[in-house]
Amino acid sequence: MVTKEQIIKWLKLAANVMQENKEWLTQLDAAVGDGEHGINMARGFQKVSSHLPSVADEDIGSILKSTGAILLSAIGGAGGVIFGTFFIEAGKVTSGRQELGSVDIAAFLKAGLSGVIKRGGAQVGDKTMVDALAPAVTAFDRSLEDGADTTEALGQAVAAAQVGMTETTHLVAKKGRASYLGERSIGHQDPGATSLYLILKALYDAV
Amino acid sequence: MVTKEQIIKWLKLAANVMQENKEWLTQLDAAVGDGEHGINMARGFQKVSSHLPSVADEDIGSILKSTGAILLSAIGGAGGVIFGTFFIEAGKVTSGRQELGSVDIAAFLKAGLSGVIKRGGAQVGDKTMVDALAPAVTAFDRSLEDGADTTEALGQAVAAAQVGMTETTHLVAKKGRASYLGERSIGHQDPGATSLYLILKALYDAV
Amino acid sequence: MKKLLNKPEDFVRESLEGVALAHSDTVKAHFEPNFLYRADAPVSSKVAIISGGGSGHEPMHIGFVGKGMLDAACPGEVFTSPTPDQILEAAKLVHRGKGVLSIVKNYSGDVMNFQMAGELLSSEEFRFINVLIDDDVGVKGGLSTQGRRGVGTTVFAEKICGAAAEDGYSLDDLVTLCRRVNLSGRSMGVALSSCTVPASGVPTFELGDSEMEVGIGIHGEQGRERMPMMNADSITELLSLSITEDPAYKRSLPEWDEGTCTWIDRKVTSQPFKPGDRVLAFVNGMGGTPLAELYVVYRKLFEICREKGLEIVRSLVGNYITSLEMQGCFITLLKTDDELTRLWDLPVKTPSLRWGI
Amino acid sequence: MKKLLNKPEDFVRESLEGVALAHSDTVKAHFEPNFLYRADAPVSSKVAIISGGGSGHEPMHIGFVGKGMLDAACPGEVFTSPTPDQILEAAKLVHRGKGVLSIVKNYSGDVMNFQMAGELLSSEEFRFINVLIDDDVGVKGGLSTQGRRGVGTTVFAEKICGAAAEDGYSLDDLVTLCRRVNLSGRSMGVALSSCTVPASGVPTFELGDSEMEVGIGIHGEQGRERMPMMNADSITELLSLSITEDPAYKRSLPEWDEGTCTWIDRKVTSQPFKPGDRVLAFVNGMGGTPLAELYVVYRKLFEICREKGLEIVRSLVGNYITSLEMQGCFITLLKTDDELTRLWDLPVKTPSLRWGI
Ligand SMILES: Nc1ncnc2c1ncn2[C@@H]1O[C@H](COP(=O)(O)OP(=O)(O)O)[C@@H](O)[C@H]1O
Ligand SMILES: Nc1ncnc2c1ncn2[C@@H]1O[C@H](COP(=O)(O)OP(=O)(O)O)[C@@H](O)[C@H]1O
Ligand SMILES: [Mg+2]
Ligand SMILES: [Mg+2]
Ligand SMILES: [Mg+2]
Ligand SMILES: [Mg+2]
Repeated sequence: MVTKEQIIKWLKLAANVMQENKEWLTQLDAAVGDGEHGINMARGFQKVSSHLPSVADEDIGSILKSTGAILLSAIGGAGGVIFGTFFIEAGKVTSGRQELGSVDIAAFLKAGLSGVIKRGGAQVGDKTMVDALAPAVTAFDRSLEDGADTTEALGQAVAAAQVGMTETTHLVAKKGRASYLGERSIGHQDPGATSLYLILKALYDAV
Repeated sequence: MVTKEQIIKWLKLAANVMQENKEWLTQLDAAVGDGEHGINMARGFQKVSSHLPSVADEDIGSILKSTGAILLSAIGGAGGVIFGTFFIEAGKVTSGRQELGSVDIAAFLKAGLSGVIKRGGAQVGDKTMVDALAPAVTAFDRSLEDGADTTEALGQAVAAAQVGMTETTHLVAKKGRASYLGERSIGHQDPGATSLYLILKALYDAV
Repeated sequence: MKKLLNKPEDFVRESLEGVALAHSDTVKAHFEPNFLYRADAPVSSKVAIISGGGSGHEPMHIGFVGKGMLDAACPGEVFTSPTPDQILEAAKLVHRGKGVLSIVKNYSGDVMNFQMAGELLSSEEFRFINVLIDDDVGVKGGLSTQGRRGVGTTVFAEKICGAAAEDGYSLDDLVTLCRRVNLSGRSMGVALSSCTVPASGVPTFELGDSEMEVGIGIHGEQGRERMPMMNADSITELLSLSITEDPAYKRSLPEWDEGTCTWIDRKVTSQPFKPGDRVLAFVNGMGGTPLAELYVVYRKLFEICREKGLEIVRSLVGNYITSLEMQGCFITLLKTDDELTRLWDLPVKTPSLRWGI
Repeated sequence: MKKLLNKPEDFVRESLEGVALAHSDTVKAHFEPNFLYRADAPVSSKVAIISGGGSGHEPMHIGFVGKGMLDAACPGEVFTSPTPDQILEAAKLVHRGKGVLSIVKNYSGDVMNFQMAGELLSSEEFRFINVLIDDDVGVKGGLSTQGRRGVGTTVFAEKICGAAAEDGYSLDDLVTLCRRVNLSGRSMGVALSSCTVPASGVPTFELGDSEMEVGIGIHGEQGRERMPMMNADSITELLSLSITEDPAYKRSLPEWDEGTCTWIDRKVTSQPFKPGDRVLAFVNGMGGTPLAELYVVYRKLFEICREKGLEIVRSLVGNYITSLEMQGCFITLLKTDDELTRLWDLPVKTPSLRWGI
């Protein structure tokens, strides 16, 4: 069971993690993009974090949706829409809930992934955050099937996201700004995939 | 006696010397001015040099006057007017001459100096080319009084110009662009004084 | 980082305030969400035109707000597409029932944010249509990527559609016109230096003293290729030939579908330039390149166009689409005709483009 | 050195060619000697106005040639005053018997070259009068030096006198007007980076990452003082206070004497700014500073002027007087009145300043 307090803890943690990794994420974006991903993500999550007290009484779905809405209007760029969409879609399938079972977590990860794919059209292998998110979703489901509990399954998901994130290094970007670099994008890890990994890791750390 | 051929040799030599010292003069100007003195002087004397064949039949006065006119229209800036005026005035007092005695040289240096002072209003001590030219004129006169011949007197003039040039280093600029720097102009040798020294040195080398 | 700014996080806002103060007869600023709009908005009896994109490209777009061009511009953070709420609020403020044309540069972030704005506006009573600009021939392999980016043609589209809106064109006619302008223009750029995002404080990329980046975008992103530095004529040749020799460019370009409020891919083609074409020529500086150098480029561009049989009928030379303090330039050529040239010539009064008024 | 140029020695000429090609409806170029002049010159029934100075400051002056501003501009080599023959030939080409007003920035090179041109023109049948601009408060100890340099007020003088000439002012009235404009303006500038003269290839000075040069000129010469880098608000305060707190500036300023064809020192005074003054405000970029930063400066300037009781009635923000690719800015304030403001507002059509036409 993941409680609402843990969800709130997650989002606070994510804000800290984004702040701590701001420069790294920005450097990753400078290599293949326009050098502001970390700055924007940190700003967005900072705003989410400072907004949390005012939504503490609401259900998990509302909290996730308002998180998505804040990211959407505070980040901008591809990152803002993609991460905003992830949380909005996750919020939709957790509407009214005060706590989430492992099946709910599976559902919200899946909803987030399919929302992102629908919004951005990226497939696995296009060198985007989808390359970290999709394997995480799969790993989470598989762990549950193997009888793991939520925490264990989240641990597997984070591990898969990390692998996915690392492997973006070897890909040629097909979506997003990095795609303009063509072959030159090889050798650089995708900043969005890195953010996604950090966010999932924060969820694991919070529960 | 300084012959017309020696005057022509002087101007060619001056063109080479300006070309060779282009960067040094420009660096001196960069320190206290706008960093183009050497470039402009080299361009001007280059034009003088390539124009020499067409005036080879004229008298020394005409050659010096046309040298001044070319410098005036090919250099620009303070340097163009100052060095242009020097040669134009020198040309006026040597009009019609095919060779110059030591008294003629004394006259043309003096005419050049007073033309420059009239044009630019700089006094000795203002950190301009006058600080090299004025002592050179005095030294030339004094050497003649002491019984020196033209070559010896020119040698003394060059030596005096060199001292004057070096001493501009310790002066606060009162005229020209360097004057905007105030006290900050101290410690830097004046580019125009340096050019004047090089030009006089070329005359000495040519005779 | 040597910049005239205070806190990096206040840069966009303070710059916007400055524009509004300096041009108070022409534009007003709105904050939270941020946008700049015509001082006399909403202007009745005309379609409203809005645009937007990351900041750091000034004067684009905020310098193009005013009579005869944009009704509003939505600046995002530096190099960051604006957010849906900016676009939404700007559209709502400037429209007057005749609908809104929204000119969007083809970057995934912009495309998605303007799409979301379009979705959100679908419940409003006025029509809202996004049109994409994708003119950057520096992007290769367009089919396997996001496609070409929107660069110099954007200025032409904003001026020409702005004039047409003033001239009474309907929204549908403006959409057709804007798409036509997009299919008529091509651009290509080069960077001689990188730029520094204020909040980051370090140059986005490093470039050696004798290197240049070719086929760059306008966000400090690197180009397709790093090449040895060349002289102005050779650079101009490289850029202009990429444009004039570009074959027919067929692609699936997202077109806005009002019914579903989403982008639908449509096959479109930009025809290549051919002898006899009349063109509008644009030499754009990236922010750190002085005007005198841009004219050296224009001089060579003029010569090349003449050799290719392209007649330059109007020109624009200056820093209009910048990447902060980057050095370098973009060249844009737009095939024109009587209609486009007439619209280009019509009066415009914005902070950064002005004539006839 | 990363520049868009070919051979350094061709830079001025090629840039001039580019301007003439890009704005062929407005200006024409003359070579050997080099100058740019109105395409419709000589314009009858008006006094001709010319100016000139070193190149590397573009758009000044070549970008200001056209209806309502200059009849001709004489660009010297980079940072090098033009030569007498340029000024002479330009004046002869554009005058139409009503005389020529020549606007000269107070640098020893310019002063002497324009003087020689004036001497040479004394045998011509038309009148030729030089007027100096000396508005740079960055120069201290004016009496023991060449005096203050001419910077931002030059743009105001050229626009205002250009409009007045178009409006029918006589040469004598224009001379009075131009001197009055000069006594009404003050400027002060800062450099965040050096610049590189093309023919030299190395930066004129070195500046540390956290340093700036205050009280600079426009030729890449260093300023009075090197200070630690500050934020935009503090820099703006430093520059504007140097201007607004500058006491009455009494000096002997060379005035052109037509009879003797030479400069004669005259005692003149620029009165200090005082609460209630209306001003034209000008934030000028040095070439490498992007527009967005200049607006951040303008924002603070506006605030300071309001606090000081100075009412900004018109403003100009942009890169108008540059030092090649230098980063930094100049601020200029000009006390105005109904006459000056009206003349400022009159139509102008030049490559780089245009409104009303
Ligand atoms: N179409 C897309 N689908 C999914 N993720 C995307 C897409 N486009 C970009 N991204 C992700 O967004 C990241 C870049 O985000 P950010 O730098 O904030 O935006 P921008 O590229 O607009 O500057 C990329 O690293 C990538 O992971
Ligand atoms: N009024 C003056 N009288 C005499 N020499 C002068 C005067 N003004 C400047 N100079 C000389 O000219 C030199 C600078 O020449 P140059 O760099 O070519 O001109 P500018 O200062 O216009 O860039 C100075 O070093 C100085 O020696
Ligand atoms: Mg980015
Ligand atoms: Mg100099
Ligand atoms: Mg971005
Ligand atoms: Mg000079």
